[in-house]
Amino acid sequence: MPYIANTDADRQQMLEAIGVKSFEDLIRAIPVELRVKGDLDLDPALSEIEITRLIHEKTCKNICTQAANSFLGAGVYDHFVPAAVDTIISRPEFFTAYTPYQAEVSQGTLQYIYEFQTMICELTGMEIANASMYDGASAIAEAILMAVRKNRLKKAILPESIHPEYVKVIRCYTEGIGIELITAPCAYGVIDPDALEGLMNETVGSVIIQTPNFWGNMEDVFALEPIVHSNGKTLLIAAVDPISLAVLNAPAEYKADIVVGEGQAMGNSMYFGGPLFGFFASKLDMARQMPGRIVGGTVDHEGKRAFALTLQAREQHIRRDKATSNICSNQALCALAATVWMSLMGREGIREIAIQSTIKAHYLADRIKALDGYSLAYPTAPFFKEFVVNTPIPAAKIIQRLLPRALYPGVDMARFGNDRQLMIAVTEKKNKKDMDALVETLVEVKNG
Amino acid sequence: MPYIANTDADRQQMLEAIGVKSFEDLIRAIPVELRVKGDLDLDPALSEIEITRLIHEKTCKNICTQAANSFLGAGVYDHFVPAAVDTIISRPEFFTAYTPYQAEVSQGTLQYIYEFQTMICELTGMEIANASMYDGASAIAEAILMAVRKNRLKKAILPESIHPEYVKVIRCYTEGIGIELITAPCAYGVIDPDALEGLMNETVGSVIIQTPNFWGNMEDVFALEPIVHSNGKTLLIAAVDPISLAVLNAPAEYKADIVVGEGQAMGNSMYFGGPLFGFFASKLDMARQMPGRIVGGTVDHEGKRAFALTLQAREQHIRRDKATSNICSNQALCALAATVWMSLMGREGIREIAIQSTIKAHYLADRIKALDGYSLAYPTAPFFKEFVVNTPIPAAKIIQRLLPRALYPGVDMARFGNDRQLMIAVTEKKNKKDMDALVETLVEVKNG
Amino acid sequence: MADMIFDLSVKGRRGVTLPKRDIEGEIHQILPEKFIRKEAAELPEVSELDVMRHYIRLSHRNHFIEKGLYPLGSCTMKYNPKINEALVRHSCFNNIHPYQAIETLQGTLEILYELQRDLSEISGMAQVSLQPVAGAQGEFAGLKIIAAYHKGKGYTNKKKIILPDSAHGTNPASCTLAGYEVIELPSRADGRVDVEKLKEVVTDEVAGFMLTNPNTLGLFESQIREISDLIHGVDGLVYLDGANLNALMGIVQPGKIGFDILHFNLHKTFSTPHGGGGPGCGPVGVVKKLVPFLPVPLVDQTDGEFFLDYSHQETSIGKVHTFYGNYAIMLRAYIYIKMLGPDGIRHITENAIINANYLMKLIAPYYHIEHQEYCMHEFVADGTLQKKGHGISTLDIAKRLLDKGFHAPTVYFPLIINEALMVEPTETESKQSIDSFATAMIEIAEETKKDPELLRNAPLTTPVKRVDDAHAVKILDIRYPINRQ
Amino acid sequence: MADMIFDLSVKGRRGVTLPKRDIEGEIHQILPEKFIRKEAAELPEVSELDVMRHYIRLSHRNHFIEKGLYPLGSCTMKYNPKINEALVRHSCFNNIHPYQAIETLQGTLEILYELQRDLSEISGMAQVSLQPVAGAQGEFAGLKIIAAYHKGKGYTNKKKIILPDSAHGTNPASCTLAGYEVIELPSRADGRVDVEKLKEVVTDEVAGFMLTNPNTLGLFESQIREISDLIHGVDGLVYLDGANLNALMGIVQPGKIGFDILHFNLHKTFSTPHGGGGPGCGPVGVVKKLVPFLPVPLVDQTDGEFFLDYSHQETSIGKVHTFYGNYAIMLRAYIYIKMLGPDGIRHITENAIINANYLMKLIAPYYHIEHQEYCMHEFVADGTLQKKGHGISTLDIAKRLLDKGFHAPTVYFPLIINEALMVEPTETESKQSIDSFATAMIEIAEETKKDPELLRNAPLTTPVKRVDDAHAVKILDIRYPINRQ
Ligand SMILES: Cc1ncc(COP(=O)(O)O)c(C=O)c1O
Ligand SMILES: Cc1ncc(COP(=O)(O)O)c(C=O)c1O
Repeated sequence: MPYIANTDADRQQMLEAIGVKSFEDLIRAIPVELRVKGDLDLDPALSEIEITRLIHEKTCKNICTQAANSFLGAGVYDHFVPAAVDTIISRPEFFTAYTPYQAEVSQGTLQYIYEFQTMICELTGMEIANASMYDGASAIAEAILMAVRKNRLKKAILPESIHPEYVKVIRCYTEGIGIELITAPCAYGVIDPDALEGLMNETVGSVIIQTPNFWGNMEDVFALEPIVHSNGKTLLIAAVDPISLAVLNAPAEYKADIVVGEGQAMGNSMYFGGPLFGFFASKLDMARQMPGRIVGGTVDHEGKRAFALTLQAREQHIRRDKATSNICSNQALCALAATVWMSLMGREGIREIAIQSTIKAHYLADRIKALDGYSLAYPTAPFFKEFVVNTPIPAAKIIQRLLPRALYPGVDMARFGNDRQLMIAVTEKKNKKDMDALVETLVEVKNG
Repeated sequence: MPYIANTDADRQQMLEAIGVKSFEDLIRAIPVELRVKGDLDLDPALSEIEITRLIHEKTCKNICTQAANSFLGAGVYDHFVPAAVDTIISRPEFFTAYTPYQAEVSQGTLQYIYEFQTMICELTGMEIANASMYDGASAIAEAILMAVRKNRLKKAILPESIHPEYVKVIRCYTEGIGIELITAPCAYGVIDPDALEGLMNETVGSVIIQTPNFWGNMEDVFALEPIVHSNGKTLLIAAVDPISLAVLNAPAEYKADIVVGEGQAMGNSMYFGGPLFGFFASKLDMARQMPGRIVGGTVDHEGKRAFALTLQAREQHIRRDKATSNICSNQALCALAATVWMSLMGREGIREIAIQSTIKAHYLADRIKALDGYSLAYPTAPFFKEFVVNTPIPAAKIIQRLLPRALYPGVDMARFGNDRQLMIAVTEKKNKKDMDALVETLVEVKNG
Repeated sequence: MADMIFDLSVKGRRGVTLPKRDIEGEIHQILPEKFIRKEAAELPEVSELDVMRHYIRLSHRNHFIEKGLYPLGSCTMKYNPKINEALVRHSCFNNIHPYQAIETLQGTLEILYELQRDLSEISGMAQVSLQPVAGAQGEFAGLKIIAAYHKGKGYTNKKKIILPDSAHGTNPASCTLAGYEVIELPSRADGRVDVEKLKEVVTDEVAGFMLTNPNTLGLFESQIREISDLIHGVDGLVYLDGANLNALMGIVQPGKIGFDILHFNLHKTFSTPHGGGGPGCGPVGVVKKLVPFLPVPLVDQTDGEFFLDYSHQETSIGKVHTFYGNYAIMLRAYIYIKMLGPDGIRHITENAIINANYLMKLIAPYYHIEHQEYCMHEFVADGTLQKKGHGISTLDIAKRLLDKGFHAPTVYFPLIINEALMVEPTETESKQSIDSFATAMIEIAEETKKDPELLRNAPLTTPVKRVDDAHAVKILDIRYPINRQ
Repeated sequence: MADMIFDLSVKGRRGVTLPKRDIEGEIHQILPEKFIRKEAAELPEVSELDVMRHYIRLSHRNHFIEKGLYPLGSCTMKYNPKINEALVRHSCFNNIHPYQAIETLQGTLEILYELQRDLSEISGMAQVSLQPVAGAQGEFAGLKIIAAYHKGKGYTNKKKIILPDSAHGTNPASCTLAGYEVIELPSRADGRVDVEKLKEVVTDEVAGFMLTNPNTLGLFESQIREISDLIHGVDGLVYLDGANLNALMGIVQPGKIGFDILHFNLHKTFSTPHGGGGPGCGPVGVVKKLVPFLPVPLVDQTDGEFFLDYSHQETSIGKVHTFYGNYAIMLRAYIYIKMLGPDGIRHITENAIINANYLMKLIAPYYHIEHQEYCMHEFVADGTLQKKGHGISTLDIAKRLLDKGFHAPTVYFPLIINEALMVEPTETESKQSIDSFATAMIEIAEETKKDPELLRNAPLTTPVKRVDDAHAVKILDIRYPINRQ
């Protein structure tokens, strides 16, 4: 049997030592009528040789983005992951450990989380960050809940420009617990400041601004922030692409109170959208309201610097139904990948990644909007690395026609209600040839 | 620049500290006229993103054996390598270390070599083994040279049944230093004992017996050994497939003096035939004549068990032109892979691998020989996991016709002088379906 | 020696090379100036070698499964097969995007379809959603399903969930998150649900009951039928916290014995790595009548063509994850199940249970064990003897174990056992390894008597000595003070 | 704690699962009984987890590049890029067989073709054979080429190879293996070839001259033209031991300055991992007139179709490897060269040289350095001051360095320097890392004076204390005494 160490002889000896005749004696507490009759209906066991072949067959039924020319984004991005990241995260020392409950034998994990927290603070300009959330979507939801804990105001404003999948998750997290979600309308691909102003009042606990927003556009945070903060109570929750922070404002610059976001793009492969991981940062005054694990510096009994989980009194294993969140297992290894990634990129590398993504995205947008029949959906909105294009034929048709060429031109916005739009993401991994190939085929398919 | 740590500022500081103005000052010893003018004619540098794409393109121009149904062998075998092997050998702790010169910080490497030596002794029945040779071919060559050191007899008998590529290497190693290689003829796919007897005399230093031999057949070692040892001087060098040793005689059983072989099949991927690694074992009385590194148990200054390189006085760095070999870097990481592999397989696993390979090979041979137009080339010789088949049309044609189906039916023996023979290897990785597919297509192609 | 990655930073040093730009452009020309960050984020400037050295050095400061036994009760720290790691890294798994055309994802969808099916079979449930990314999120999703079910039936008063006082902290926390009030039920003397007390608290307001089975004491809740009948009597639903499924697989199908909903922890039962705290995967399975409420999408097929099925969108609780959950973790569980087959699955359970009972037997003479009966895959001993006799706490015992090369058991949980030591050896440990862990535990019991100071000072051989948790809270040093350039 | 993998063995335990047999059969029926092994080989019977624990534990007992500076002179212990490791593990590289049809190998052959070309360009040679698997085998192949060349020209008396007394041990050993007699030439006071003395020994019997350049003292042999003219004067050939190519790339093309043959060490200069002792790769490059003698096959192409070229089979020295050499290592070197490009290649050299000179400068006040001039990529200091003054040997110094987290330099080589400490920092180390190594060296120089006992007892912090080599030879314990079942 795979992965079972004991031999029949071992088992026999152990049963004898326990003082029973057979395994059945050990499970007397399970009434016989509750037990499975016969075998489970599962495929027969495969050896390592056989599973390798089976998996090979399955992989042949996928066409991955390495073999394709892909412009898919919408929350999961194909940014560059140096091989060195996997060298670290594939070390059993990291990936087979669990939550660093015993600090003395978990300093490796504790320290990288501390470094991760530091880097997230550095990117966002915030004062405290936790050790990761499940994903960007649940991080926003938890931010709304934290805002409620902070100001007791159970209303949150969600603009239309937030990722629709995030909104689904946020709804699931906030429904049925008395939290009211109000949708703020957008105009020209960004939040309509007048409309927002109209919705604002003293009962609004938080306003979520995703920037770059779902469509890739940058919200005018400097115009919006005063509206949000006008009553002195409402909290501004910024949801950001961490890569954008290399060149775009740190949310602290526009006085965000809580900053969250999807971290996948930093060092984690796409993996069909999971694992992702959320980062979560805020001002220090909310430290005791934060969800999730937090690592702090401390000393050992000899006064040597050490790290430990801290502020655990917030957490479910201590506070139970009063905890700030139910989160226990988080996405630690993804945070490690991000930490290693940020270290490898460094101050300049992450900027270069952000800059190349921007420059290339704008080149492509410029070329596409010059094509007959195509136009930018939001021509007035500044965007970062992703943009929406109006298409002359349904986007689904374009996608289908480009399939045989393994060209994935972007996300079909039919998913989100507009069947003649494609959302196109560009990362530093794309080169001019890739983009020109897309442009050419867009022309062709329109006519074909 | 990739992999260069120093910044321009670092370099400037360092040059200043050294006391020179520029790098050029440091290479004054190189006459200007000897220096390269201009740039080397190499492709411009690629970033990690770009090289990944380039390599992806190259891999698409290969068709690997995972995507094919391959019966290729002839010295490199597609035996099962558990993933756990790579988990170990890809640890920087092992793969970025060098020869364990400083024993105190190389106990990991030293101990696995000691374990490797032990396992090789166990498989072969020999008393001492070294830490690896370049490959099976050069191991035979070195064995011949060791025999010469031992008995001063400069004649070696090489039967026709030895891998022709090995023979080329052996020739290269033994030519021009007064060693005479005598070819012993074969009959029915194995060494002709009468012919060997005819060649034997007191001037013969060694006889090499490869078993299973190049064609996969088992030499009748019990009949041959007395002939070799008849004069009391000639040494018997056995060249063996280590996997075969799980079920076939340990060479000690037939009184081999030196045992060598190709180790790739144990835990090393095929990699187009390299790296391979040779193992090399003998009786203890030849310990001081052995080529290559040897690890021994010892103690540290506190009496604690430790390991160290031993018998170094044989080696080139001490004995220079009097050394037992010129080998310095060897194939240590391949030996580690083999050690981990042997540990994972264990006593029973390696037997099962050998048994499945044998049973399956015989099934396939039985089916093929029943086909019209096909026959076994050596119907009377017992074989292990590989056999030669006479084909009704040139083997090259069969191979070409099966290419579009990604079926690699075996090695075209035209390489070795017979264009109507295929040599077919079977490992435990093949299943009945794979083999039946080969049988069916052999019928088809004959007619097509 | 520089300790923090930030300490290694040298202005201008680079850890990666990026492509030369093949498009002209200047960020300041492209983006409005006001959006451009004023001060760069001071990420460390280090070489690839620096990064490798730093994080490999950190890695050497961790305990991990391949270092030694990791008997963290409730966490099922079993061996994580290396073939899983190798196979999931295939480009056709890690380089696929969630919005690719379905035609380019058939391999992936087929795997997910089979995994849904296999987990359904193992649990005896009608259907499984793979979406929740952790056990706690599975609980949350499960509770939302309860709410959706009751809402669908028009209830407005079902505001309470009952759970035993031995429950894991995530259970009550998830209840709160889902908008439920928690009724904590004191356990019976034998460590199980007190069915009589339960009767007293079951009212029309009760939406459901959350139970871990075997419970966190490692004991099978034999009266599950009575319990579920009671709950079902008020149209409540019974939720199984499946953290302890390693004790049931192949022996009990929870969906067939009264449970309506359960979550799996693939990172426990199905051997996927814990990752230093995650990512995990917490699929939620339900009986037939609850299938319409599962998160969207599920994976379905027609004639061998696989697709993401959103057809129950209207009744569904919606989504708990941006996309489809932790796919990379699902892959590992898939491989694991395929390699085990029905016999292997049952074998896992048997060996987990034998190992736990054997270990319990070995240490029983030295440690108090409140519930003296055969355990399932784990058991709870405690340090009360040591505490009373010598002032040695369970924490001291735990720390001393670290010195002996083992991880400590889960400590001080479940809360209903004083000085709890919750031990789960798992089936991947051998008799010999359990023997040596028991030896260490016994040595510690001896040391408690002979040299209690040794324990109070433990650990002595770890990268740092005993860490001061309270100090961490006091100083709240949660980020490194980076030097700004 | 069990120390040897054999100690963990338990009868019947298995580390892998294998397919169930789908073909009937019994080995005893298939194979003649006499060929069947009588007693099983007692390989350990352990679980996969046992194996992982054991070898990971061993791994933690090694020094390696990612642990700290590894200044092993002559070995070029530079950082081994992780992208190389990732890319070579592609199934289309590691699962290809040397006898596959050429049509299924075009990617591989194209890479090898380009690598031959790139190495030719870097070395200034006409062609390169990638076949030799190590530097020493490259030497051997090179010497065989010399022999073949002379044989082709009808010489029968060319039996001698000259090499300096500073040469690496493999050089004379390879000469012997190739059937040559060695003339060892004493070096001049400045550490270089004594051209005057060379003239004295150059006769018609001389087949060639083997030189390392920069030589093993880290000094460039400036008179290489004079040397090669002398050797060429008797139709001898000049061989470059390319171990030190890290000092020349982009600055000097050996094939253009008088060398006829060289070997590369891809595992030094081209960043492929040393693997704990190998596998390496030692391609051999030659000038035009020697191309016909290169090992078979080379890789060639016509119209973009690549093939293995055996066309010079008749003149070739034949083969030194069963197939085509250490392909997996070549792949890494290929990737490395492609990522560097012409500028990068030169940059490597420059930084290697600057690092070495900087380090030499830092430690020069504390250690004797025989040859007081700028070095190339490495330099040789020595422990004679410490020896004379305090009886501290170079071995003591080396061992003490281990305590400080560094590997030791190459010691007692080259043989012409007493108490030699041969130091090669490589370009992948930063100024900061060199500073800390220098600090350690300086501390040791201080300790030599203040606490020599400390050095004699060093190392103190390593997994084992100073190892007794002599004892290893005495007891000759070279295999573990396995318990037979
Ligand atoms: C009994 C029990 N329930 C729930 C959980 C929560 O699971 P997760 O950490 O995956 O959220 C755990 C995990 O420790 C547990 O042990
Ligand atoms: C100068 C010199 N020549 C030759 C060699 C031999 O190279 P290899 O170990 O690859 O056989 C070495 C390796 O240490 C060396 O330093």
